Amino acid sequence: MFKREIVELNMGPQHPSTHGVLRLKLKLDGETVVDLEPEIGYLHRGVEKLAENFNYLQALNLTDRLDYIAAVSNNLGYIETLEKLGGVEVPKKAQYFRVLLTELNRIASHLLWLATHALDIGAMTVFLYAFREREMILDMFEMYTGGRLLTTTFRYGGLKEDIPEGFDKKVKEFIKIFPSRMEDYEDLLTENRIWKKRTVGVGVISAEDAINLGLSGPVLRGSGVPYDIRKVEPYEVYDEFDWEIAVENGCDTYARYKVRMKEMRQSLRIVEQALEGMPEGEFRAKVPKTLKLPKGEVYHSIEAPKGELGYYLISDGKGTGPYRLKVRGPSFVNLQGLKPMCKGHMVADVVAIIGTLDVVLGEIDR
Amino acid sequence: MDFTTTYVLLPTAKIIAVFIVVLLTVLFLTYAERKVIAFMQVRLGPMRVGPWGLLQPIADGIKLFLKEDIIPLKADRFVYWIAPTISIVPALLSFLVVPWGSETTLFGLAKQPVPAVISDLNIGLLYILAISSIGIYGILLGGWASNSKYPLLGGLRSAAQMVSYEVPLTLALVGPVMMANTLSTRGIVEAQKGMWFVVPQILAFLVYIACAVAETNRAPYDLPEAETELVAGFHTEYSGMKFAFFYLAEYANMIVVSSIATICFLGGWLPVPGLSFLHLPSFVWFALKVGVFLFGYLWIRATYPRYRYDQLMAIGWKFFIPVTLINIFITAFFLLK
Amino acid sequence: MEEGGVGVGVTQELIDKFLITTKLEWVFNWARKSSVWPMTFGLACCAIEMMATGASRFDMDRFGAGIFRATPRQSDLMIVAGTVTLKMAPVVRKVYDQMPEPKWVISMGACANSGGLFNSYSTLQGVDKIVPVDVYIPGCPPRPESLLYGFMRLQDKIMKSSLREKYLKEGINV
Amino acid sequence: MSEELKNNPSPEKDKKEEVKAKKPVEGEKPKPAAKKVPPKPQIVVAPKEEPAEDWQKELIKKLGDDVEEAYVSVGEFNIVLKNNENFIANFENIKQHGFDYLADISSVDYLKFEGAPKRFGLSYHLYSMNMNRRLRVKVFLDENEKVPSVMDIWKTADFHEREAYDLMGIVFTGRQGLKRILLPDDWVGHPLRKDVDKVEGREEYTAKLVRKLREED
Repeated sequence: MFKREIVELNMGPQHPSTHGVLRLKLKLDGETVVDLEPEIGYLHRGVEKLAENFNYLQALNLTDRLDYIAAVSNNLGYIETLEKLGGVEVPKKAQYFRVLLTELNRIASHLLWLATHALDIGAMTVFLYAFREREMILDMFEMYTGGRLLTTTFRYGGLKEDIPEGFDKKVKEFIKIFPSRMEDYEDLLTENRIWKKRTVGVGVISAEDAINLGLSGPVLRGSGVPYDIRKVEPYEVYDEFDWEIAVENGCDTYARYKVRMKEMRQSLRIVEQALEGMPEGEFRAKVPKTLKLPKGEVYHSIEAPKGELGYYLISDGKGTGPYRLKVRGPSFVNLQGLKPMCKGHMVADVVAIIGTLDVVLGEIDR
Repeated sequence: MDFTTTYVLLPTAKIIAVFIVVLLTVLFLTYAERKVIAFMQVRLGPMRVGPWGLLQPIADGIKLFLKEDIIPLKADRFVYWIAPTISIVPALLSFLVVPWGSETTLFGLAKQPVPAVISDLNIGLLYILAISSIGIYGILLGGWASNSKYPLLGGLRSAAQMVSYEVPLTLALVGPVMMANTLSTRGIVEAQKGMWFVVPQILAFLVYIACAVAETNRAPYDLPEAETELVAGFHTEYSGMKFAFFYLAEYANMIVVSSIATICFLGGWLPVPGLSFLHLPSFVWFALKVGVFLFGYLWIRATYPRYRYDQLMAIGWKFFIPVTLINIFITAFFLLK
Repeated sequence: MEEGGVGVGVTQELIDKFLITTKLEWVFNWARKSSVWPMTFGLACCAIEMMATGASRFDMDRFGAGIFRATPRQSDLMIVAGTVTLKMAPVVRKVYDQMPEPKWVISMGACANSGGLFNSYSTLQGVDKIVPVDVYIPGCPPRPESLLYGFMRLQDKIMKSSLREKYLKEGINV
Repeated sequence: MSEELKNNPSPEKDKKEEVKAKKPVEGEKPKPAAKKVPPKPQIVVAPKEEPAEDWQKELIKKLGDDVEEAYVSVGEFNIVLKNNENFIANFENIKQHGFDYLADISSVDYLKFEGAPKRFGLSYHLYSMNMNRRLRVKVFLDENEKVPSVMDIWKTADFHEREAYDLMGIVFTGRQGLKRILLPDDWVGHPLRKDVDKVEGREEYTAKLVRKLREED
């Protein structure tokens, strides 16, 4: 009597919960997802091509706009790549401050993830609470860099300028307030029955599959793989701090939620230690005015809030800019996890799974 | 009293009074929603339009009225056109039997006090349930007639949701009806003079609240219009005044179910026990109680995430219906004794 | 929407005769400016600042513009927040076409204004090539305050708009 | 610039070297820079060294003749593979060697790069979760030379290969769904190639787009 029909549904590029301009071609049986194909490129701005036409410092501006939620992390990865090829030693003070800012940025990025993820699932108040705390961090960024969102923070060999007066006071205030605000979010979500119903068992991916798909960051750690570049290949001064990798074994959306919540706490720990242990001294090594790097190639990856952010830089030794700059955006690779995670789930879960992957289109499309 | 006054003038006056009050309440409910939720979310909410933003709903209304009215090319024009009307008319019709106070003289229009209800039907409650079931057709048809996928999904969701939740909602109301031994809304309130039904019928009351939220498509059961999933659900393609009708219907329905809750469980216009010395007019008590419910609605919306479609169905059928049935048995047992 | 009717040329006289302007128009404009519902249409970096504008600290809802609608059919304002790529451009236009009149467009940020930093093969050099823009907001990205200021400029513009001039300029089918 | 650094070592330098001690080349690198004569610009090349560690030697041995070159540069172990019939088998070998995580595939156009054997290059960045090692496998390709896909070994290669195809025009064989990923389907050319200007194709495409929108009105 009834004919079963597979409906094709276009989600995006203009859709409230695709986090920008991601487009999904869904094949639905009723509300169950039979197949899904992510279509990207709606924000492809040609960053890699532009970088070849820019010099090293100008290209730093481009990295800001990759993962625009975690601009500081992107800057750090890029500058470190240059430093690795150029072989420059960064003063201790700069390293500490870099860690401090990057971890603050990680918190800001996770807060934005929490905000949008919760909003996607329908908890709108968390969105506004998370933004309130995020503004505190943005204030600090603004104090140091002049920019709220896109910071262009670090320079080859150290920092742009010395740490401003009163900066530590702001950080201290944040450290004091933030733990209680974290409790607020957890009160609203962690043990909330609806939240658990919507996240537990949704978007399951095993550790094996996750590695095979190249997933990284909290998505991988939510599947029980303790892969955090800050620990396994420490850069800057991460090995001097006392902190733990956040890992959960649930493999589902809830596990990834808990990983990120834990990570925010760990980041706060690092921020606290970095602030206390901040050494005195130079903030920038002596480097020439025009930067020229030796001929060669280097791949350097750091742990960005979304996962492994790698820069593959080739220098021909002649120009003052990169010969080729390839960005390994974590979101780009993590997005591949969407298809295996979504199959067999419902439309509402697709929204939750996009949220849990924490993709940023600037980084996917580049 | 002569014929004209009793059968024409008084009812007309009542209808106009109720209509105006309801529409104003609906309008300012949207304002209250934005304001209350804003304060819960450490914001300020509308404040630039008129004093404290009080004129906000009026501006919204005028703007929506002036907006271009788009009918999609592939839509079924007649059904598309009539769906918002089907949605809002039953919502307003329900107020026919809602008693907003004990007795009124309608500002001196009537020589003796008359019952403060437009029509005291002896099957009042049944009437409300029947009428409000029609409202769902508006949503269903609106979703279908748009001839677009998101509205269709929204329409399907709402059909399933409303059908599922109508059952426990009705069953939850059976308890109070059994205790009052009448279907007349006034009768039910009057039966609560000794004790509000919320005390013996606490189970039914809780189920009723949960189902009422689902019945009106409010968070956390706002699946038919889940913004982050289905863009805007069944009214994705609607614009301007037609959209406003859906919007108003939703809020009018909120008031209806809150009124029923007040009538059936919280003693309607009766004063709160222990506070009767305040000598407030009966309609104030009624409004206060309804207001508490409406506030609860907003509070829930600001707090909870959204359910998933299949989970919603599951708790409806597997949890709420059995609970209400058990409640009916318990009630019957005590009444027999 | 596509209702045609008999086309009659518009003359000054006709408009003066049939259109009641001034007072009523003031009410209309006031309502429109007080209830501008933006569309959730984030493209890139600027979208994050747009979200911040809607969130607790800046709170666009104060101006009555806090209801971000997800569907173009119910929104009045499209904030083009971010880089418009060539692949995205037809979508932007389509969404704009789906919005009911009267509608406004704010071009937020350097990319939407002129392509900004991204003078590359795949970006559209300014969103005004495909949709008419009412207010341009500079910055990369503009601060939330800038967006609010831009929004207030738009409100001013709405207040000054007049049906009479619009019809005289565009012509109308009566 | 490294010269300057040598003359003015920062106080923390010693400790930093301790931290990075496990990376083999860090210490040697300033050497070539020291030869640099400041007024005369001259290309400084990051040095290449023989692989020293056991696992590196073992891996080279295992891959046998298919290895064109193997070296360590800037602390990174590189293997240049030949694009022959053993290509896939070699990658399987590498995976069995513990490199279970494919971090990235990058395509490079060496058109204006001195000393590159062929026009295009692909760099596979691999990582071993258990042993915490990194490896770069490189393969050089002529124009129009095809390369087998590694999608069967690492599913993650899907997007990377599609991207290399889209932006660089490298064709991968033995896989499904090799189509444009970032650019519109009707785009002409591969923008990341060195002989393509950074704005090439934009004006035409924009004009086409605007014309199409006008027609629709």
